[in-house]
Amino acid sequence: MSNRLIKILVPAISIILGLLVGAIVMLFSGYDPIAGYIALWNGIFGDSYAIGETIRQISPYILAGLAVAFAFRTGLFNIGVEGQLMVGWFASAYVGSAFTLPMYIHLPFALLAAAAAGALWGLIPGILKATLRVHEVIVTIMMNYIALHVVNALIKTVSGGSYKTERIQPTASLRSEFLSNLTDYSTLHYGIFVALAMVVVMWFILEKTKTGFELKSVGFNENASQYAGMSVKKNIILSMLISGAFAGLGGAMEGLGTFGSMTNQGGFTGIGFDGIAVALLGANAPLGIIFGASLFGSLKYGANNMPNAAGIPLEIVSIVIALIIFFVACGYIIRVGLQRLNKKKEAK
Amino acid sequence: ACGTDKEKTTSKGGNESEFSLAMVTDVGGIDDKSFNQSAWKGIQDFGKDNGLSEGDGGYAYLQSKGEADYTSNLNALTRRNFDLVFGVGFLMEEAINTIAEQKPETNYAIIDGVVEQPNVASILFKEQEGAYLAGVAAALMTKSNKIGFVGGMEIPVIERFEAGFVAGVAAVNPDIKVDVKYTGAFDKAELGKAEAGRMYSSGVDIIFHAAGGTGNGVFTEAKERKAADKDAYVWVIGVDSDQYDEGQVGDDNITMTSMLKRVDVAVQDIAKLAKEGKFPGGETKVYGLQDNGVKLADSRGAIPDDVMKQVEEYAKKIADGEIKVPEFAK
Amino acid sequence: MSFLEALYFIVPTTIAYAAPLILTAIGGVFSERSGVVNIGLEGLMVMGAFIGIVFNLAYADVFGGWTPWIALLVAMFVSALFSVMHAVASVSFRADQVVSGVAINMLGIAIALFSVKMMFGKGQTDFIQKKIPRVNIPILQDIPVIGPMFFKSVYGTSVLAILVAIIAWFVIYKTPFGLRLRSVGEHPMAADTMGINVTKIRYTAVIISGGLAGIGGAIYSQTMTGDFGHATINGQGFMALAAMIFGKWHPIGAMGAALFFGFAQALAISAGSISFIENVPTVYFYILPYVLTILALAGFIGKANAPKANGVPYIKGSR
Amino acid sequence: MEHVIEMLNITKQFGNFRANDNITLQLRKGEIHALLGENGAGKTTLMNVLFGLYQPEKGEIRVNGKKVNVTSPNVANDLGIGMVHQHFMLVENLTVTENIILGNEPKKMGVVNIKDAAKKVAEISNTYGLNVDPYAKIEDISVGMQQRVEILKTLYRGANILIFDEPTASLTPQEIQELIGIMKKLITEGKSIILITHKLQEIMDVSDRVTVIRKGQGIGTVITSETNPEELATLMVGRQVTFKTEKGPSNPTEEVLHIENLVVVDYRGVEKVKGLNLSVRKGEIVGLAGIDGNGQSELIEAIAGLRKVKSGKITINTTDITGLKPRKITEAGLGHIPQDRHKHGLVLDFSVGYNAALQEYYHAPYSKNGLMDYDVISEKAAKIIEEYDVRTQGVHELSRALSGGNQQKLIIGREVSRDPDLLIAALPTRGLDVGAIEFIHKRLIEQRDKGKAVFLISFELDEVMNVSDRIAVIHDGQIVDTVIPSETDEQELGLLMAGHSREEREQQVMKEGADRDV
Ligand SMILES: Nc1ncnc2c1ncn2[C@@H]1O[C@H](COP(=O)(O)OP(=O)(O)OP(=O)(O)O)[C@@H](O)[C@H]1O
Ligand SMILES: Nc1ncnc2c1ncn2[C@@H]1O[C@H](COP(=O)(O)OP(=O)(O)OP(=O)(O)O)[C@@H](O)[C@H]1O
Ligand SMILES: [Mg+2]
Ligand SMILES: [Mg+2]
Repeated sequence: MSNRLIKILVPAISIILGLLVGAIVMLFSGYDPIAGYIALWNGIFGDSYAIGETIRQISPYILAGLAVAFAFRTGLFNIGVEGQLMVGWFASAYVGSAFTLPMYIHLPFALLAAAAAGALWGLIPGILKATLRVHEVIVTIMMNYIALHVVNALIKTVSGGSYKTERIQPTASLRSEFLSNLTDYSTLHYGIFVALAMVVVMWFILEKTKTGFELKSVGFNENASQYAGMSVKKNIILSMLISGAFAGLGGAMEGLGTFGSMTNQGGFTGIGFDGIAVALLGANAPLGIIFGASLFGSLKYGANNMPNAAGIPLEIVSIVIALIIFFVACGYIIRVGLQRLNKKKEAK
Repeated sequence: ACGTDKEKTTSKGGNESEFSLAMVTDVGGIDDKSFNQSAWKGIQDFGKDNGLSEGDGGYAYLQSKGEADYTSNLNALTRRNFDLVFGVGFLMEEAINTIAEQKPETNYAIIDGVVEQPNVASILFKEQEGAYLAGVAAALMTKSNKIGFVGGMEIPVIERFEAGFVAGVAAVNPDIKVDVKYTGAFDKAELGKAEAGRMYSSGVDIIFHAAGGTGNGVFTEAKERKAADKDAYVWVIGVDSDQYDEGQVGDDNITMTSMLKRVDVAVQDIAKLAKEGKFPGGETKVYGLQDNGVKLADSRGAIPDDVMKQVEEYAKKIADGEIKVPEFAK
Repeated sequence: MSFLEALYFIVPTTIAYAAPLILTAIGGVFSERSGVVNIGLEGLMVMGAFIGIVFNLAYADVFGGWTPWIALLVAMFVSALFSVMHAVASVSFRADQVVSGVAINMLGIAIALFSVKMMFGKGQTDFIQKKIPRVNIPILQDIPVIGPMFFKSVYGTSVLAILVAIIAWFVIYKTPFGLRLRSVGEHPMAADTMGINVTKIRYTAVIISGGLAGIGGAIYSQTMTGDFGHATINGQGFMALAAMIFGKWHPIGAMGAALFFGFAQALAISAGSISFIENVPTVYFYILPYVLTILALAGFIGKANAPKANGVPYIKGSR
Repeated sequence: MEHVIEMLNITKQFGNFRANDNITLQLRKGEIHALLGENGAGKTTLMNVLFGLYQPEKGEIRVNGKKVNVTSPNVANDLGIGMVHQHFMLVENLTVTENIILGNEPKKMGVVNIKDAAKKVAEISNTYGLNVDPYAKIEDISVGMQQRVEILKTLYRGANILIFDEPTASLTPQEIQELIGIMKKLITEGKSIILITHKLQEIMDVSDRVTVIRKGQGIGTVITSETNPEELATLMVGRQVTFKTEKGPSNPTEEVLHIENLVVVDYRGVEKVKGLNLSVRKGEIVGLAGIDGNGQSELIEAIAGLRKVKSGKITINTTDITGLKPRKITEAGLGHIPQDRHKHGLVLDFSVGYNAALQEYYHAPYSKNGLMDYDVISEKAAKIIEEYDVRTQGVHELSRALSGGNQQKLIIGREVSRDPDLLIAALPTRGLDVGAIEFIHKRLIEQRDKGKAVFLISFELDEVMNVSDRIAVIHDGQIVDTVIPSETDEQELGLLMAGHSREEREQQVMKEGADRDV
């Protein structure tokens, strides 16, 4: 078995194991797992509408995953993607609605605003970490709550006391008649292309640029990087900035694509926290994140079909997702198992 | 909807007389002890009354896990050919607006929101009227002349509760100050509890909450005080559904009453109209005291009859239009 | 509110708010001191909160007033059992501990909600009737000023939390187990050459963290909400994680940090009712606790050093 | 002769690689037995087998003639085997006593009885003249004391057979002398010792017999008194090794490094460099001799821009670099082989190729317009690998997988290939075998001969004496004197390092002469 094959087999086996345990849980709870999984499958791929919605759901997951992964690659744990995403969402919705501009300016402007807002939210923990060595995990957790309340207050302010921002202008919208029609009126929008473009951007920054070289170096060894003439502070701040910008764009997926506005948030969207799982499922690598986000997005969206098509509670899918992540984490033991199997085969 | 769509469409085409309805919940789910639950109850009751069964062609619901699910859930139900689809909660305005445009042949109704489309009926409630009565009751029952209001997030619906409640208290006794506090969240029981603790400590004896899960904390605080001291005079007024069960402390109960929002009544009403072919598309129906849309729950004796009588007088005046309850908080 | 009245409110509120966090954060201290990162605290708390409520509902008739206390024990037991998953993954299977922690978080809430659906046929449980009572501590409550602040209508669980913090300090810094725990988290190979079973210590530590987080969750649900639903545990685990780091991986420090969070929260609530600042937009009060935490960290805490081997699986013979 | 330990035909395999191939080693009671071999020859592996950290594939171990099965360090402890590891096995934030009793804690009612333990530690410490503070934290004590703590750990457990794996690699000459004294004392107590070291002189000084291994295979055991360093080196490397580094006379020209009244403080804010003056010229190697802790680290870090200068001035090639960023200093002409190769020298999780470019990645041809050119970097890395004999699987291998010696060669290659005007080499040969040391010394001299300035910091007087053209002696943050190697001896250097001035020394010599006359 080649290394590459094993790399592909490990997540595949994790998924199968997750589904298997999920099936056992369903059996014991008196549900029909086959019907359940058929419903799940149809929920994801059943028709063009489902496919459209699934892809739409994947876009913000990709960006949230990129945000978490990017910080991870520089040795930082950004639990604040949730908050960064929310301020990005708000910024995009605000810029999208408050200005009247031609599309080729308006849409990039709104996207940029989202990225900038997210970056700003990442900047604060970045600066505190770089200058005062304050642990970024605490600050980002706190910044999430601050984002939640600040965004809600801002929505109220800019909307003149309402609970939602005004609808964005069509010139700022990521919505696409074409994609929507293609998928039978789903809310699929151009955001997926933005997300995929950002995957390329992350790959490019890390693998091709000088900045990427520095970011990775600082992530692995601050002392040696300083010795090599890099500014550790600058790179920590930059990393949080870029990470926040990805997260902010994730918010723009909602603000300019899925919803076209922002309503008062009763709690966290969860996308940011799921981003941690997405990033780690994808081993913090750009391509891996597409895989992680697709898995996550499809299972989450497809799950909606299980209660009505098979009468199975939604929560069972959450159990399955969690189990898959758990098994991916245990990849080492799966790898060992595969290698043993391989040896036996070779021996024969 | 696994490949059943097409055959359904055909079977449906030949069977016009059947009437089916469904709803999309918001994140609360059909057992949220609040308006989702109430809406589902309305749909179930209508189904029973009309001999429908749960499932396609009868009645059904889909639960949303987040805002992102609204559109797809509405869409799914539309594809399953329900004649009337309810969206529960103002957050669904946008989604209903979009789908109503895409699917003009289906009828939709939105609860707590307004959507201006010919195939959408908008359902609003005069929460302020119910809250007004709660305020009257509280003002009549208070011994300390201090009353509290704990809100969740500062959104228009909750502000209507506040406005009505404060006006109701003032109508009885303008000198009573209502301690109004928002916690900024519907899901932080510890904040509701701490806020209630502060209010009760400062002499407040009755708190009206409109704070969802945060309100659980208000109940908890009141119950603890009651448990510690059987003679403590602490009360909570519940919201949306009858929260009597929440208030049980041993043999005592600290739920004074609850302000009911009869989403079930409204749902049945609209469904009936639709079935009779009189669907109020493009209209906004506002359910107030008069329409049985809001009212106070049975206090199970917590409010003495003489007080109840006075409350009913106010209710009558509101219903008659003699009292205009303000919609916005100052 | 007068100053003293404010204190009479702030101090007990602080302690009540902090209690679940203290226990959970100390759980985190145990786990991370042994070198196992535990961001699964949230999921472990969820499990504890859920079990606490379910047990309380089921056995209130049997155990009467003792029910909530026994529920704490049962929650501890079940969460500890649940945390074995994290231990197996992190210690034996060399998993990425953050991934495993995330899985624990998702699994905790999913299992709890699924079970609630199965048992109650709805999204949340019923309300418990046997709650953890607040008691006045005899004699002490009569001390002027201090009495009403610390000894009037306190939760037994708050006392428990503070006791646990002290016991944890004692265990970690005074007992052979604590010495071994600290060495395993700093330099597992050194510990190994001294004949210490790194795996065993790490398992024990993770299981302790599960147990403590379980109690933390059960305290929360039995003192704050009285029922269990999807929003019952809603970020408290992450706050506990923050408290653990804030407290520099020290049990007393973690307790201090949790109390600080509680204090900031109570301060925000009482500040909101001071009349001369009534016109300040509420959002400032909502964010006050979090801003205060960041300021405190930036102001006088500075760098916190995690245990050196935290997050690194120990592989025998590797260098 | 009685053997306390017999390791017979031991084979230990990592994957397909044989680290130990049929090696036999027999330790007599009461002897110091040296184990000698190049870096990566398999010495540590063999000892780890004895200590129970690894299980051998083949062979058997006998203790006092009885066959044993050492399955874990616990078993080794029970058999009276103690090991002082090559990389210290100490928990830095625990105290000396805590480290020593770990895993074997004296208890009183379930509580660790630190007081009793500390007393016992102090007792043992006194018996063997180890001089450690039982309550000090490991992170606060010197490397020498840490070493002694490691020894105490084994003694506390009553070990009779002690394994010392390169105990002297990071010790100062004084500390080495102390250690040798301790070892001799242990022998008189009836203990037996296996000693691993790359320093042949130490072997000659203390050991009774030497077992040599090469590339995992046993070459044989010789009696120390019947051999000499040259023979040992040849046995070990398999070819002739020159010891006295050959070099021509130096021709120093202009000044490259100039330091004036430099004051630097350490991380606690304590002044460590106190008004130091120094100059290094083109075409010479200046050695800095001194006892560890006299300001060497702070001095180097200040020159490299890694530590703030409190006052004073440093210039490189007429550029005032005081307070400049490391990058600017590098550009002013500094090359730096850092003291701690893992902390500063390498990003261990980067490939060999990336590390080869660590100082130059930011400019052409390695990167242009913000984009990296990894092809050029790989080419350069391949060149370094070839020229500096870095043994690695290739440019893509992680630096972590390289042995210490090869990591060091990679760093030296990187720094020297940039052709800096000033090359600072801090402890460049620590832990390396004689072959590698020879190689590195040659490179340093080559730089000098090309007209570059070289500044060598070392704790080994041998090295300083052999390689430098001038020796600056540092004591208490100041250069107390500068001497020419051919005009001095180790004794004089030792006195200077201890803070005595040359005049004092002369007086002392005179006095001694006078005493003799009387
Ligand atoms: N954990 C390991 N996994 C794989 N191979 C190893 C491991 N440890 C050692 N080796 C291999 O065994 C060989 C011998 O290593 P060892 O550490 O015993 O050398 P050494 O003689 O102690 O060298 P030095 O003098 O530099 O300390 C190495 O060249 C390496 O290839
Ligand atoms: N985990 C490992 N897996 C594979 N090979 C390893 C591992 N650890 C070490 N090695 C190999 O072991 C050999 C010796 O390693 P070691 O660290 O003992 O080097 P060294 O020459 O002794 O270094 P130092 O000078 O720092 O003592 C190297 O060739 C290295 O590649
Ligand atoms: Mg070595
Ligand atoms: Mg070695």
